[in-house]
Parts: sequence; structure tokens; C-alpha cells
Amino acid sequence: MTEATQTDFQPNIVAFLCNWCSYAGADLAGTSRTQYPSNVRVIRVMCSGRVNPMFVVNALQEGADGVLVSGCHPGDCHYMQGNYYARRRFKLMRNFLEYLGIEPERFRMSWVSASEGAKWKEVIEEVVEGVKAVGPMNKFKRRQLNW
Amino acid sequence: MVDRNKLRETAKEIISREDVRELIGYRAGTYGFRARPAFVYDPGEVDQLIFTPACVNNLATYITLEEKLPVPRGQEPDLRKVAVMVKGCDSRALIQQMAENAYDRDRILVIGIPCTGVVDMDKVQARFPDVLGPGEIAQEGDKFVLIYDGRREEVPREELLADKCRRCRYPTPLVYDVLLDEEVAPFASDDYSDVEALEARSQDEKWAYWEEKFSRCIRCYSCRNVCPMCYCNDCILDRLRPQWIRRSVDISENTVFHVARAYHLAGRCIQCGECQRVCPVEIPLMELNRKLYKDVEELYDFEPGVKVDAPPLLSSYRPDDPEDFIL
Amino acid sequence: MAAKKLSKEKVGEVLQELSKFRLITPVKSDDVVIFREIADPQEAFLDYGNSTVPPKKVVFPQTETLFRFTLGNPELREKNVEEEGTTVIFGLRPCDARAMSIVDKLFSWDFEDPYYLKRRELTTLVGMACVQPPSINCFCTSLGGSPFGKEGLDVLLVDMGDHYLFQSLTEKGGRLEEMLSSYLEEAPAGEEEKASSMEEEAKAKIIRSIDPQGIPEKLPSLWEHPLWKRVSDSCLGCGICTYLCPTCHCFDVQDEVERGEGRRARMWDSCMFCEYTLHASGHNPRPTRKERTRNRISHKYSYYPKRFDVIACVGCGRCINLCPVNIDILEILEQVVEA
Amino acid sequence: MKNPYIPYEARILEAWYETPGDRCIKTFKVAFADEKVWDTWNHRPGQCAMVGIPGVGESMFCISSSPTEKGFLRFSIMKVGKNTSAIHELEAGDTIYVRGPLGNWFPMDEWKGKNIVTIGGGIGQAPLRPVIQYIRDNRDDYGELTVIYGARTSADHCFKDEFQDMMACGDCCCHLAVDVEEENWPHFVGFVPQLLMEVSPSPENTIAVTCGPPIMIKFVLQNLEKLGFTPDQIYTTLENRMKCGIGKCGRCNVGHIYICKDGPVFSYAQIKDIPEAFA
Repeated sequence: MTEATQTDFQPNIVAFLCNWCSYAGADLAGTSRTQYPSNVRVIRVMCSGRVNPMFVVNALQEGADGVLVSGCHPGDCHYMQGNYYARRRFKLMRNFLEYLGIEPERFRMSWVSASEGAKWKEVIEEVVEGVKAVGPMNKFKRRQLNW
Repeated sequence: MVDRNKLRETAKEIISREDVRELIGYRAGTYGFRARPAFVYDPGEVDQLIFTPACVNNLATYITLEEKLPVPRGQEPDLRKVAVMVKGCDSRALIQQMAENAYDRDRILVIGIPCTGVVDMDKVQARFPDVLGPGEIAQEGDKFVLIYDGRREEVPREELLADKCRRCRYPTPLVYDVLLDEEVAPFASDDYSDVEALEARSQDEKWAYWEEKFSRCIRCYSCRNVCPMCYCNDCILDRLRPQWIRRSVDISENTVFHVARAYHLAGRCIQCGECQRVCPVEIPLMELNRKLYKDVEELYDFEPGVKVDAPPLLSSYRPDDPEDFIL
Repeated sequence: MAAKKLSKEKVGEVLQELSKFRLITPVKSDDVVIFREIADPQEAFLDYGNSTVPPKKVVFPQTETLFRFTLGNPELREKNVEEEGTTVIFGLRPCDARAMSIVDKLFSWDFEDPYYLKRRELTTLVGMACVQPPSINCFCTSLGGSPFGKEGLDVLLVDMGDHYLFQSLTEKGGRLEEMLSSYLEEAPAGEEEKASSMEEEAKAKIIRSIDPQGIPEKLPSLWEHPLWKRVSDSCLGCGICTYLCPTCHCFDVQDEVERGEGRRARMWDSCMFCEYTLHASGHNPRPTRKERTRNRISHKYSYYPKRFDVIACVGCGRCINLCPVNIDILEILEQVVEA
Repeated sequence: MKNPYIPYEARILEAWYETPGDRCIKTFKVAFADEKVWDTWNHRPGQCAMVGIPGVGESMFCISSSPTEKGFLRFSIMKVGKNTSAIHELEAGDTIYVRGPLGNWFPMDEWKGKNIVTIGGGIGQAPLRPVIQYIRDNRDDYGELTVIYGARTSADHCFKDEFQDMMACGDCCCHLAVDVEEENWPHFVGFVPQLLMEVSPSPENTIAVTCGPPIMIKFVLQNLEKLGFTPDQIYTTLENRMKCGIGKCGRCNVGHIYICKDGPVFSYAQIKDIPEAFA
């Protein structure tokens, strides 16, 4: 990735936000007019435990350069253990994708509670920087090969 | 080694029982040194049963692979037991299936075979390409003895041994109703050297390695059909609404297929090695499964197929699970 | 056309010359032999038994676009096979070429399949006779084939030791011979007789065999015979024996859409899969693997001969070599003959 | 030579629901967008066509309009799977794609001068409707026309209005049935094979055509033989999963027969000794 293209590459990032904490946190960041990169497309889910690992893989296949799953801090989950399951599930998925050669920066997870608007801004900036550093996702993207 | 007459006597006694429907064992193959699964329904057929280092199949897969026809009105479903011969690694598949409530313990009758290691049939085929057979393989001391067309050939055990046996920690079945031989102590341990070697490579090298393998995949799904843990009756691969994985064969769909297959086995695969053995284009599928197996053991010190009452890995948690990767 | 001599040193140059077309040769990927398009002749790997995946995937690709469309726009854009250009498959075995001529009958019967037939027209087959010892499970001689078979091939190369005997067999082969004339020399006298004696030797080396006489007529009568349950008990229902069979031609048609662009594609399918005949109502006329095995064998050895009077099997032995549970088509046929 | 895989673009003129419920049946009146297609299109009763939407897929349906009804094609489609659900969402004016005509047809010319008995069950009436319509449009070429049709409930009856008008105009005798007793249901109550024995048409110079669920066909064939019908007087259609519709993809085979090429219309004599036909 030459220096010139690296800066003007705008990644698509898909974020699965849990409705009770992270979505509210992101909403708070918005209402308090926090400025942060606009590369993220948010999908609201009822809990981070609802996110199916195939969502992550399909998102990377359909053109996302990075995926973020964000949920409540351990202990705050509205459904008691949704985020615990998600933590175990996505730890394995992230290691496995790294093992296949997919840069770990492409798939991040975060705990953002409803009051952490500021933390949401930092999380987004770090995720966008990370994905910009590794460039566009082409490894197993659907590219209409020999259509 | 298991004495053949004792094996057949035990089998005859089991299949003659009222409450046993069929017995799944091994019999000689049709060419070279191969062995293959045998389905015995009545005592007269036990004389084909054998157990030699050529018996590589994991017979536990047939219990969940059975396609049950709808029972016509007025008839009772046949609930008699299924007897199955299992080696050490195969028995862990039974345990994991029962841990996931695929069936109850009293549905099966387990004939345990302490195993001293099976051969890698590709290596045998490469070394004896034009032997029509039927050829027999036996193990004597640390040598494999191959008998065919009246000739007897000895080969050091290391040269023909299957890779999974080089790291076998459970040679003696962990669940059995009948044990056909004395127990065999674990003779190897697993240092995950092949997985670590690949982990150490750079991202692009890893992707180039897997891209070459996955581009060969023809999606014949034999790795799914042979696996004792792949028994969902509505597999993700066959769903249409939504269609997670498309049927077209290219690097994108093949990669997602292999990610989905391996990930569905996280904390469930018991390393019987069948998927890699049956793959016609020789994709190293065990290297995928063993990466997840190693992570699961290191991160959550969980080992599938050892305890029947162990809670499934991904529907249990501990408060102090590692979260170093979480922002 | 008189046979020519092609010395082995010149094979590299011939491949270089042919690589201006779409040149497909056997290639070693890890230790699996597959057919792949090559740019530089060094990649070609010619001393092999037979490939794992047959060269049928060149003329009948595993996934093939029928037409493309854009959502919202009613126009359908047909895929033009000519874009792929002239193709040369170099180094395939006579049984695979014979399999293509068998499958041609189906694709040109009644409705002509434009994609397959156009691609077949654009493809020239340069085969290599089997001089090396056959695999145990080869039985091409039982079905009218031969290690030096010419059926379906455009050019046959016979390895005479330090050179190949270059025999062009068809009009396409003749055109190829003219194009490569600068690399070919006159064949020494008596080479063709030597080749035919080598053919007899090769035929004698084939170990397994079956007498297919009477099988097509007998199979329908064995519909309820218990042999089908016995042979298919251990079947896993995977797709190996059909995907790797050079005469299997069944396919599925599915649509794919990506961000507004779509295509209708056909892809290989296997009669051994449960979904192959599963009705939307849930009813399945072939509910278990017993019916599917019976149908697979009956299709090749009874239905196809009834419609095209040729057995849809060339005895390449792949389904025997690669079946995970060693289900053996020769054993099944022997039981059919004895039944 | 036209590429047999490319469908024709068509427009839906009219679409209405025949039956309610989650497995509802919807009928579509469809006309080709390009008029010239009509010149080369000459389908006969019993033939099928692949109907589909690019991006979803296509499936095989019998053309339930007779060739005598010019200017449109009719398809009655039950909602059971991915393709049919997507088609059911279409309304008048939407685009749909049709490919065909495919398969063989009822030999209407051979049946000239004979009495015709049609026995339909549920959606099985769709392939029989063109036969009835063709006979009613060439009424004097044929003898007596008896229509026997049954379904689970009266609401599940297809072509309700056409049956009313057929009963009124009297050029054929209709017998309707429902499986279970219903209030103000004037006609027969019971299964179609029982109704057939009630009506008991004489096999003299008569052709019987039956379509419906496999279980009904099994008993109808038994009863027809009891009434004295010989196998070559009985016609039926077989159904199987189809993808190409032109005899290439190999999946619709019943024994050595391809349903999409050698069928879907068969005389009972042709398929009597093929066990897979009734699997």
C-alpha cells in the first residue's frame, strides 16, 4: 500500500452494536456532537450474544473492510450472560481468522456502556486507523470472479 | 493386537441378543490393503469382521448419519440398540455426541478396541502401488507386517503410521461395554508443532498457503459427511433463506465454507482425522481443526469428548475468560 | 495422417508455442495432480497416473455463468463462451477423452446446450497414452476403452522412450500438426507397429476387469434386490464418486446477486446428495442412500445405454480409488451379474 | 438457434388468490413483453414452462391456460418454497420471466370423439384446466366431458368461479368434493377416489386423466382399474424436482425416463412397470 493511497483509502466498517449499551453510547456520542470518522455503518442487535459468527464472515465477504462487535461491559448485560458468550465466541473467531491470514485489525470487539460516548469515539478512531493500516479487504471478498 | 476369534465370538454373542439391531465393525476392503466398514445384521455374517491397523474409518459417524424413514402408520419404530466397534479416538466421538444429547447411552452398545496405531493408507498405497491383494496388515513389536500374495514384508512402524496416531493421548476407548484387549497406555503427546509452525508465518504467507489449498476444494462435502460431529439435519450449507454459503465454487465461497465447517467444530472436534483422510484434493483440514482445538485447550482448558456431562464450550462461560483483544 | 516424431526436448517449446492459446496441462499442487491453466511450460507435470479431478472441469466447469442481469433492468446478457478463447488440453488420458465423447451425446441430444458444445468446439485435446503401469483400479479395457485409446482425442502422443509418436486423429488435430510442424520430424519406420505392440502390452497390464455384457438389460429387474442395501450401508452420501467421475454431468442452476448485479449460474450437483431430489413439499422420491446408489449405478449402466446405447463409464477407477469407505463399483457390478 | 436457458421477459396482467392459508395458491395471467414471441410460441395442453425471477430462481409449472385462450398464459402456483414465495409477492404489472414450452402434452387429437373424464385433487386441477378448456372450446370434437375435482375444504377449491359457470352452462357434468363435512356444502363429501366410484364413468370409448397428490393418484388408479379402464386409457402427469427443463441436468429422472423431456404427461401403460414412478 503506497503512502498516497493509504491515507485516502476510506474503509467500510460494519459495527454490530448491542441495543442497551453500545447503541445508546453511540447515540450519546452523537447527541453530544462528538466528531469521529464516518466509516462505520451501525447495525443494532438486541445483544452482542445475538451476533452470529457467520455475520462477521459474511460481512467481510460482502465488502466490509472491518467488523466491530460492541456490547455491554461484563456484568451489565441486560440478558445477564449475552456478552460472556460473545466474548468466548469471538475470541476463537478472531484467532481463527488470523490463522487463515486475515489481519486481526479487521475484526475488533469492544465494551461500550450507555454513558461512554467519549469511549465510543476512541474505539471508532482506533478501529478505523487499524483497518486503514492494513488496507482494503480483498482476500475472500465476493468479487464476481469469472462471472 | 486384537485376537480375531475373540472379536468374532463377542460379535456373534452381541448380534444374537434380542435388543441389538445391527453391529457396525470392519471387514477387508476390495483392493490393496484396505479395510472398510461392515454392517452385520445376523450371527451368520460375523466371520467377515476383522480389526487390523488398516481399519482407519471412524464408525461413530454411522450412528448419527442414519437416514430414518417415516414409520408407516400402525408400526412401531425399531428402537433396538446399535452395536459399534470403536478405537480410542472414535470413542471420544461417541462421548461428545452423547454430551450433546444426539442420542442416549442406552441406544448404543460399544465394543471397545484398544488401539496401537493405524496406518496412513496413502503411504501404504504409495509404497505398494500395484498390489491387488487382498493384503493384510498386522503390527508386531515396532514393525508393520504386510502379507500379500503369499509374501511377507516388514516395514518400520514410523514410516506408515498415520499422523494422528503420532500424537494420540487416548488409545484406549473412554466408553465401552466390552473391551476386546488389555488397555494400551497413551504413547504420545501433542505439541501442536504443525499449528505453531503455521501461526508463526506472516499474514500474507498464511493466506497464500490457505488460498492454494482452498482453491483446489471441489465442495464434495465428504469432510462434512464423514465427520461424526456433523449431524445437523438442516446443515447451514443447504439453507436457502438466507443462503449463507453459495453453491458456486470460487475462493470466496470455499474459504467461508471452510471457516464455517471448522468453526462449527470448535470445542467439538475430537481429532479422529477422518476429514483430512477422505479429502480427495488433500486439503490439510486437521490443521484447521487443531488450531481451534489448541486455542480451546489453552484459553478455556476444555477438551471435547472426554466427559459426557461436560457443558458445551460455547454455551458456557467463566467470568475470567481472556478479553485481551477487547477495546 | 502419417504419424510424426516429437522429441522430448522440444516439448517445452511446443508448450511455449501453445501457451498463446488457453493452455491447460496437469499440474502438481502440493502432491495432488490437477488440470490448471499454465503460462510457463515448466509448471506442466507429465509423468503422472491420472489426475484427481478429471479434465471434464475444463469443458464443463464446476461453476459456469448462463447469463447476467442488473436488478431493475429487464435485459439479460448471455455469457459468450468465445471470450474464453481457443483452449488446448495437453496431456490428458485416453479414458477422460472418451468420457467427453460420451457426455457430448447428452449435451447435443434434442435441445443443444450452447455453452458446453461451443466450448468443446473451441477445445483441442492432446492426449498421452498410458505407458506407465496402470493404477490397480483401472478397468478401461472392460468397457471398450484402451490405454492407447483414440476415441475423443484430437492428437495422441505415445511415449517411445526418447521421443513421442505424434498421431493427429481429427481435423482439429491436423490443424494443430500444421501449426507445430516446425517442431515435428518424420517418424522413423515401423514406429506405428511398435506403438500397437506397446498397446497390447499396456492392455495386458490392466489388472481388474468386468464383463458388462447383459448388465444394462438386467439392472431394471434387480430393483428390489437386497444387494443395493448391502453395498450402500456404509455410503456417506458425499459427492466424491460423482464430482470426480468424468462421465457425470448433472448440474444445479442457482441465481446469485451482489450489490445490484446478478447472474444465473449452473454448478455441478451430485445425485448422491439428499437435496438433489428433495421436493419443496418435503417429499423425497429417493429418501435414503440405498436408492441413490441404485440410481447412480443404474443411470450409468442402464438408463444412459438405453437412450444413447453406450455405457456411461470409462473405467478410470477414480470412484474406487477415492471413495472414503471403499465402495467399489466393480464389486457392485459383480454382484449384479451374479444376482 | 435460441439459447434454451434464456427466458422470455413477460408482464403480469392479472393476479388473484385462488385459496387462502400459508400454502395458498395464486393464479397469474401473464403476457410476453415482446409481441413477436407469440408467433413462435405454440404450447399444447399439458405442457409446462419455467417461471422465475432473475436473482431468485426459476421453477417448473404447468401452463394452466389452453392454447385456445389467446394473448396470455395462466399459471396457478402454490406457495411452498423460495421461488414460489418470491413469485407470490408479485402483483399485476410486475415483470416475470417464462421459459418454454417444455415437455410433452396431452394427445388431444387422438382423443377426438372420445368421452373424457378428468379427476383432479387440490392443485392437481391446474394441469387439467387446459384440457377442460380446450374441450369446451372445441366441444363437438369430443364426447361426454365429466369433471371430478376434490380438495380438503371448499376454500381450497381452485377455479371456483369457473366451476360455477361450468355447472350452469351444462356442456359437461361436474362433481365436486370436500374431504370433511362443511355446512352449506351441497355436493359430495369424501375423498376423490370415493367420488370416482360414486360417479363410476363407463370405460367405453373413454379416456381418464388424473392429477393430484401421489396418495390420491394411487387409489384413483386402483379404482379406475376396478371400473374396467385399461392402462392405455388412463393418463397422468408426474412431478419431480427440475432445474434445466430440457433433459440435461439429469435430476428429474424416474427410472430411465426424464420427466421434463419424455413427460410430464404419461399414459399409465408407460409408467405402470417403473417402480420409481410411484416412489
